[in-house]
Amino acid sequence: MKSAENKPLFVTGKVLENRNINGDYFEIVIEAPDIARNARPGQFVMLSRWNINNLFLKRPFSFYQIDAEQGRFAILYKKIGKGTEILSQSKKADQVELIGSCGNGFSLPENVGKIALVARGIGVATLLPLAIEGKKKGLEIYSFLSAREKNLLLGPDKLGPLSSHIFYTTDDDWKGTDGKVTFFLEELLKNNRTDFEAVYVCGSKRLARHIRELQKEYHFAAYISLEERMGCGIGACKGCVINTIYGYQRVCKEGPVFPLEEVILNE
Amino acid sequence: MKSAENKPLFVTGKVLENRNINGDYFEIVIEAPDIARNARPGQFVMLSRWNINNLFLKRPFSFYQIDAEQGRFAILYKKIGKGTEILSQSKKADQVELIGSCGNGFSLPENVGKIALVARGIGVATLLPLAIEGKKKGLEIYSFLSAREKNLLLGPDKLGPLSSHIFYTTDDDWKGTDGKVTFFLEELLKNNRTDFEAVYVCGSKRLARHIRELQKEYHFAAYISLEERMGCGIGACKGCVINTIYGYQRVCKEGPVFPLEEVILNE
Amino acid sequence: MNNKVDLSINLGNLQLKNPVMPASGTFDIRDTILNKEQLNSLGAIITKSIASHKRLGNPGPRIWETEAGMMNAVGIPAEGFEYFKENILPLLEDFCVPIIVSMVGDSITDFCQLAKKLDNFEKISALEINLSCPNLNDGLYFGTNKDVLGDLIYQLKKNTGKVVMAKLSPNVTDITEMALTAEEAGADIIIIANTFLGMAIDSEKLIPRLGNKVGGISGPGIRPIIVRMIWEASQRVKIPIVGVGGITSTRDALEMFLAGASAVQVGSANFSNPYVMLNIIEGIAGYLNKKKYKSVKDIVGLIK
Amino acid sequence: MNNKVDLSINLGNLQLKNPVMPASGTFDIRDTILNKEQLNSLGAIITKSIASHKRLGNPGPRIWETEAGMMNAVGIPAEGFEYFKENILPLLEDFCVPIIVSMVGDSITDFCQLAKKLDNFEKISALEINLSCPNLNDGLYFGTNKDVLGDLIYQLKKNTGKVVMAKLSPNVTDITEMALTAEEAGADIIIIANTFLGMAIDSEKLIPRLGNKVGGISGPGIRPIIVRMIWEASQRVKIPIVGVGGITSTRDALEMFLAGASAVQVGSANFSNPYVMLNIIEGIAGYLNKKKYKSVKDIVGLIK
Ligand SMILES: Cc1cc2nc3c(=O)[nH]c(=O)nc-3n(C[C@H](O)[C@H](O)[C@H](O)COP(=O)(O)OP(=O)(O)OC[C@H]3O[C@@H](n4cnc5c(N)ncnc54)[C@H](O)[C@@H]3O)c2cc1C
Ligand SMILES: Cc1cc2nc3c(=O)[nH]c(=O)nc-3n(C[C@H](O)[C@H](O)[C@H](O)COP(=O)(O)OP(=O)(O)OC[C@H]3O[C@@H](n4cnc5c(N)ncnc54)[C@H](O)[C@@H]3O)c2cc1C
Ligand SMILES: Cc1cc2nc3c(=O)[nH]c(=O)nc-3n(C[C@H](O)[C@H](O)[C@H](O)COP(=O)(O)O)c2cc1C
Ligand SMILES: Cc1cc2nc3c(=O)[nH]c(=O)nc-3n(C[C@H](O)[C@H](O)[C@H](O)COP(=O)(O)O)c2cc1C
Ligand code: FES
Ligand code: FES
Repeated sequence: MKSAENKPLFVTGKVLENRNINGDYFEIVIEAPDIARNARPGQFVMLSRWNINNLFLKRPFSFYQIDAEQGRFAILYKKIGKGTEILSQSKKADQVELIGSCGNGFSLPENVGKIALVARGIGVATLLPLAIEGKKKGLEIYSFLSAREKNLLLGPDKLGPLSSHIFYTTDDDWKGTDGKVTFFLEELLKNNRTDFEAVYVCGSKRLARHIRELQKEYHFAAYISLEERMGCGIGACKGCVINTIYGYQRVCKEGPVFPLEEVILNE
Repeated sequence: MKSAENKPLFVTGKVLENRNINGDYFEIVIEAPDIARNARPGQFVMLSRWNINNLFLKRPFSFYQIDAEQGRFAILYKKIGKGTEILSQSKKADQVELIGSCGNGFSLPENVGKIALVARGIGVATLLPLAIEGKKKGLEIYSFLSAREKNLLLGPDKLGPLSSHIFYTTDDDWKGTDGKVTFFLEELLKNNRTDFEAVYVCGSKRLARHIRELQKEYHFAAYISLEERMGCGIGACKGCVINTIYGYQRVCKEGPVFPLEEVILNE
Repeated sequence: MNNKVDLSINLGNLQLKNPVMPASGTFDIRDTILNKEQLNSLGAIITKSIASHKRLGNPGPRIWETEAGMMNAVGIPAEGFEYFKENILPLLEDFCVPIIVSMVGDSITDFCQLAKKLDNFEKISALEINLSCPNLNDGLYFGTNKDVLGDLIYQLKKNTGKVVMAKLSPNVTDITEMALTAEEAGADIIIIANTFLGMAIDSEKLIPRLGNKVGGISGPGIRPIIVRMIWEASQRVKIPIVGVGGITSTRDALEMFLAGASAVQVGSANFSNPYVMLNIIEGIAGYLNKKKYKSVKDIVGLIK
Repeated sequence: MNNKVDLSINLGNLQLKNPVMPASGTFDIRDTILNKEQLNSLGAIITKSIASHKRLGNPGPRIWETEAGMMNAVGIPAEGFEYFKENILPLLEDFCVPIIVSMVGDSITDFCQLAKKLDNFEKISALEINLSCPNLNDGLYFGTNKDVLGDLIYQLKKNTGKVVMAKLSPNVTDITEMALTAEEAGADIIIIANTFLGMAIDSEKLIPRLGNKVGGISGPGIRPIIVRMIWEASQRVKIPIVGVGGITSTRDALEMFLAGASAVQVGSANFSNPYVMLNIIEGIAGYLNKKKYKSVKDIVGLIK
């Protein structure tokens, strides 16, 4: 993992735009130069657009797009509960409170070659900045997207131009054996003998388990970005642990990106 | 007191208008035909424009204007805390939850004659509908208004046209001995030997105590509209008591209007 | 839309057609927005705690809103028995749901005498003992001392044939111990729980927010403590448990069933939403349907 | 703008330049947003509870947000003494405010041995005993049984010359009794209190929200109970009380001083607002100024 060079900051950000993408999905653009400047793909912010007496905790969100020069970043989020409901009502010029950037981001392979990005649902939010950076670096990107329903499939528009190949399945109308988008990855590994420098997965433990199986056979580097309920987001509360081969690790501090083989994925 | 003929209803109302009058004062107009139809001067509603998980209790507000035909009423309110802060952000077409009408309203004297309305600050909200009804009945209205600052003096514009005489003082630039607007009332009673059928007071226990003194000497009927923190607004929780010569009485049920001589005003 | 699911539940000898009822002191049959039909659709109807003799209650302010709930220091301004008999009982005759009378007393004798008098009325199904109103010094005593608690219930049972519901205080180190004591002494039903004792101070005026200085906390802020207490006690006691404290929605009520409560009472949420009990009854039916349970009994104590 | 008001307070032998410090477990010197200057402006710095040997803590999920606060079932994944000495203590050398080390133990002997080892370090000003972490069965034992509590403190004092701060559990019937017991046994300071034991259940998935099933509730929802406990205990105990539980603002902190606390700790509010302690220190000064008090000592226990 690439370590955050700077410790997280606590700042006020300004909403530049907030729009409904489709269904319960929204994209919000926030101006916060001090955070945008140091933001790395795979890192996240703790955000609140509410008073502590309204909702007690901030909520973690990955960077979806980072524009260090303009001092802004975007978040792609799904409305699922109280916090994201309030967030979805954001208007231009609203203020949000931010702690960030938090956690360790993705590392890209040293070699120039192929990488695979595997995302389910909102997981694509976390992988987009990685694709942008990978593309800049001259890597060839294979994208594998999955979602519950066709109209909830996020990212083809953004990831498409960055990817040399893009694959997707949806639960309601899937392609590929057993509906797992990772079967396409398996096919590539098996038949074409395509070599991947690294595989990155976000948004599904089920897909991650499949990749772990493939990894055992084909020996590529693989990274998973994980989510856990968070108190502080900065490592202080020890609230966000997941189980790894090294014992409990904090998603906010040792993660959210972990080498796939270190994570104990059962449950 | 005139008893509420109907028991309170629990309904959703629609905001027609919400505007800042001056400083922290706002007027909101709400459409709620079932409530407006039975509303009487001196009664109030329990209102929320928030979820129970945001603010736990509804807030009591007097009717400021009642339009039974159009099925709407207005509230004049002062932003003082969390609830009124949220209320002040109301926009046209917002929904509010209402319990009302609550409590017993004012009774007007049987005889046609003079009545005096004494209000401090936001207290004028409670007395305006009484003035309107009194005027309709052919009563001659003397209004006595007081406030902390000149620009917070509410009601002269609305009460003026209804009153034959209007008096006011403010703490920052008062007229009349000792700053109490009730000294004007005392003058009238003393010098002009003006007879009042009834005196109504709202918004100041200090003024009420003065009126109580005058009442002992000049023997007019007097009524006070009181405020207490409320749980239910309908008499169920026994939370809103004040001390009277008959023991504790509920402001929401036996009040909010009480004969002045029955209320124990110390503290 | 809802298929027939069975909402009925038996709390010992008390048969309820559904497991949702008001909490004492937050509901008054004389002052309710609900109409007769709505009242008859509740699991039971309960009275504000009554006493043998009239009690005044505490000076105001009696109410203070907290961050997720409220405090009250009403102090049980109870009607005496005679007033209750003349003015309240007749109003209750009309209903076809079980009537529970909540009692408060100054001493064991006082409780027993009141219970004996109430025993004469056919219409009353159960007596709820308010052991724990934290606003009375003597009340706290019953609720937090297990010997006194046991003795009270034991004596009380000798004076009444009605179902006895012991409403425990949550202000204790070990709720299970209190629940077991009540069970052993003969209580038919345990209610967990009354309010937590709290205090708030006005730093501008330099006085307590409540006239009585301290008061009982109700509402969602304390619900997790109540859920834990129900869960703990239900592992040990055999008599049914009624859960109360911080229910504002179906989801909140379900938590209590899953933790081990056979029925629930809804208190201060009635103030904000007078229809909340009706909504919850419907919500439970909807949940059972969706989850394909036949009866609310199927979810009681599912979480071990 | 603020005239000179005196924020300093002595908690027995512990001298603080102001009465605001973090609560154990919600703050980590290794993981804080505050810079050195900001840290040096706190009343004290405290560690996450440490143990003689490494402890893993509970399985996830460890966090659940409640209506006015949160629950945690972190379970004290404590560093062992050696790790603490090598890796944490050196980081604390740098600061010019008192350093308080929070300790957790499995037994009286365990606590005593750890205290003895910590006694050797000049830099440590006080030892806080976590008597009450409700996530450990044995921890609850110390905090809710007064005989064990007394014995632990008595033994501990024989093993250390440091100031001993007894952090009580609020999950008790009578906080005053526990506070008096701690005082008698030799505690220098009482902290009221650790978290309330609670539980939340996911009615969709039919599992507890926390991996450990139950967890400790913190945040504003329980503050009124804590304020009441401080108020009760402060009428009886003579040693200083530190208040903790649900402070999110200056107003909340003032409540505790007025109720009888000489200092406060701020816990989970740091998560939402990492500057909250700095804001409160400034806020207290502003309040004292406005109200024309010369010192924070003037408002401690003003409400009787
Ligand atoms: C490192 C990280 C990055 C994330 N990035 C994104 C993103 O880019 N876009 C996006 O839509 N979502 C993202 N999530 C999930 C997002 O944090 C949750 O959807 C959000 O917290 C839900 O808040 P709520 O109040 O709407 O839901 P509620 O269910 O009301 O929240 C209740 C509590 O549970 C927590 N919670 C609920 N769901 C999750 C979850 N999946 N992960 C962690 N905590 C949760 C909340 O933070 C809160 O404390 C990320 C989570 C993590 C840990
Ligand atoms: C019968 C009655 C009629 C009223 N009519 C009006 C009116 O027409 N216009 C107007 O501006 N105000 C009126 N008030 C006062 C109004 O209810 C309070 O200003 C309002 O509740 C403040 O809520 P908040 O959340 O903004 O304040 P907060 O201080 O945050 O409220 C905290 C708690 O205290 C209660 N509270 C605070 N102030 C009062 C008060 N003065 N009386 C009763 N409870 C209070 C709140 O209801 C809430 O439970 C009336 C009060 C009563 C009892
Ligand atoms: C205003 C008020 C008055 C109460 N009066 C009584 C009472 O007379 N007897 C009693 O046993 N409980 C009384 N209670 C406690 C409630 O019955 C209930 O136990 C408590 O409010 C917790 O439930 P809730 O969170 O749903 O309100 C009262 C509660 C409130 C808020
Ligand atoms: C995530 C978390 C971890 C905690 N860990 C500890 C601990 O290790 N030792 C301890 O004595 N208290 C611990 N506590 C309790 C706090 O120190 C404090 O007593 C409690 O949170 C109440 O204060 P608050 O409402 O300000 O958060 C912890 C609390 C939280 C929220
Ligand atoms: S969220 Fe606090 S340690 Fe990760
Ligand atoms: S507010 Fe409940 S009785 Fe008056």
